[in-house]
Amino acid sequence: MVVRVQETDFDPGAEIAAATAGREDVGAVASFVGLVRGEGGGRRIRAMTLEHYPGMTEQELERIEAEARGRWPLQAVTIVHRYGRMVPGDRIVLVVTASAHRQAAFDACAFLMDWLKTKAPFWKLEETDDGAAEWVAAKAADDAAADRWAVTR
Amino acid sequence: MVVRVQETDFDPGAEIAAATAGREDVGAVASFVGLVRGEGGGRRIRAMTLEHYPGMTEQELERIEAEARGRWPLQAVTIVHRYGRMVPGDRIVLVVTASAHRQAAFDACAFLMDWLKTKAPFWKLEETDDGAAEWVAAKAADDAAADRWAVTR
Amino acid sequence: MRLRYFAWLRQRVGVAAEEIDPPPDVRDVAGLIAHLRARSPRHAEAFGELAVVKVAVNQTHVGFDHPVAPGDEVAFFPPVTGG
Amino acid sequence: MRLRYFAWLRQRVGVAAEEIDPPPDVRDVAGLIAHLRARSPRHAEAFGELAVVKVAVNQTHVGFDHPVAPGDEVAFFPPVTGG
Repeated sequence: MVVRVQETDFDPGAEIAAATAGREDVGAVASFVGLVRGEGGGRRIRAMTLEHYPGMTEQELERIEAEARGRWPLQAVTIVHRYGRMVPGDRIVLVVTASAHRQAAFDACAFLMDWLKTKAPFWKLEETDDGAAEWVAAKAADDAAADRWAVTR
Repeated sequence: MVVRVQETDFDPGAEIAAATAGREDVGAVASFVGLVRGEGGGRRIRAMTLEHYPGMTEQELERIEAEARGRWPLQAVTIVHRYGRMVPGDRIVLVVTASAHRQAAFDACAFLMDWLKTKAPFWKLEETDDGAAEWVAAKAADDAAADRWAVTR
Repeated sequence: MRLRYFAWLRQRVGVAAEEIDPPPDVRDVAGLIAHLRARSPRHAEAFGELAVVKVAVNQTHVGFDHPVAPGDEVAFFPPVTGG
Repeated sequence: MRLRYFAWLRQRVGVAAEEIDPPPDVRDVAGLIAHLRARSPRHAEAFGELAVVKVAVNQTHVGFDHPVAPGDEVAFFPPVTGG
């Protein structure tokens, strides 16, 4: 089980390989990579900066990782989330889930991503091409996605 | 859009990177890797051999890939499926889907995997530790998973 | 007409493919199967359990009532168990 | 009591963290916010829109009725917008 909050980039292929290395009981590895898009709400995005709450972030990520392992039979879970300034095309977040069967791997991966997008203590500052920098407001669609899972905390 | 049926292994990290290379409109890359398990139906599996229908397989994979692109707004889809003899821990199949948003990427990836497990013309021969080799029978659970999507062909 | 067999159907028939020239009264898949059953004991055994035999004509899944004609590629195989 | 601010709350208050020693009648988050609003115009502005202010006490999300005590770490931030 790997939970990391870091400023540097990560390697999805290496993380996927590490989740199953030396094992013969994993039949399914689902993964998700979130990237910075060059466009948001109709505006060109030049860069974005993710601020987080050091200490609380790691604690919350470990808590939700444990929750996912309680809900699905998972042999491995990896969560890597970056903070700091990133430009379009950069990787932001990685979730890898490994299970014997694909449904558990897919569901756990989607669950963790919905949670990360709506509950993890990260705040996004977007810089547009005109030089303006604006804090992104929370999206109702994301909250609805997380509410599917009935996570109450 | 990449569809390949091959005997050799593949590199998930390289395929994920290729799906988004040089793009700034992809916010979400979902991927799935299926692997050979060392156990199946309570028996130790020493190896498995996937037989396929050359020509028809590629055609069917391209058709379902087009179907996924028609259902979800996808910037990239990669399907790599191996055939031949593989041992526990080996990678069998890879699906990568890239979209602006995570729901489309996740749903398309799960859709393609459900289809590959139930409709793609592959047949699995399992070798158990006692030297026996047996053709695997189709699973009702897999058919139910594919039927979720109401794919009629 | 080119016939192809996969998985245990291939093993039971004993060949992966064969060329045949069925009589003109073989007009659909069901007729072709009846013809093949009479061809050899191996064919008869391979086509003994039709509930688990699938067919594709010219690389498209079809039902047993689908027509077959000279020049077609007709493939027989068990339900798929891929990935 | 250690206060921490994130995102636009940090920018409006003007500091990322501060140590304060609130009067004894400050017993919960709501009371703390009332105390902070009176502290400076920047604090008053930061806490102007309470519908979009979230709070964590000792790194756990809580409601405005949650007690606060000397020694607590109290963090204020907007709704999260991660990943």
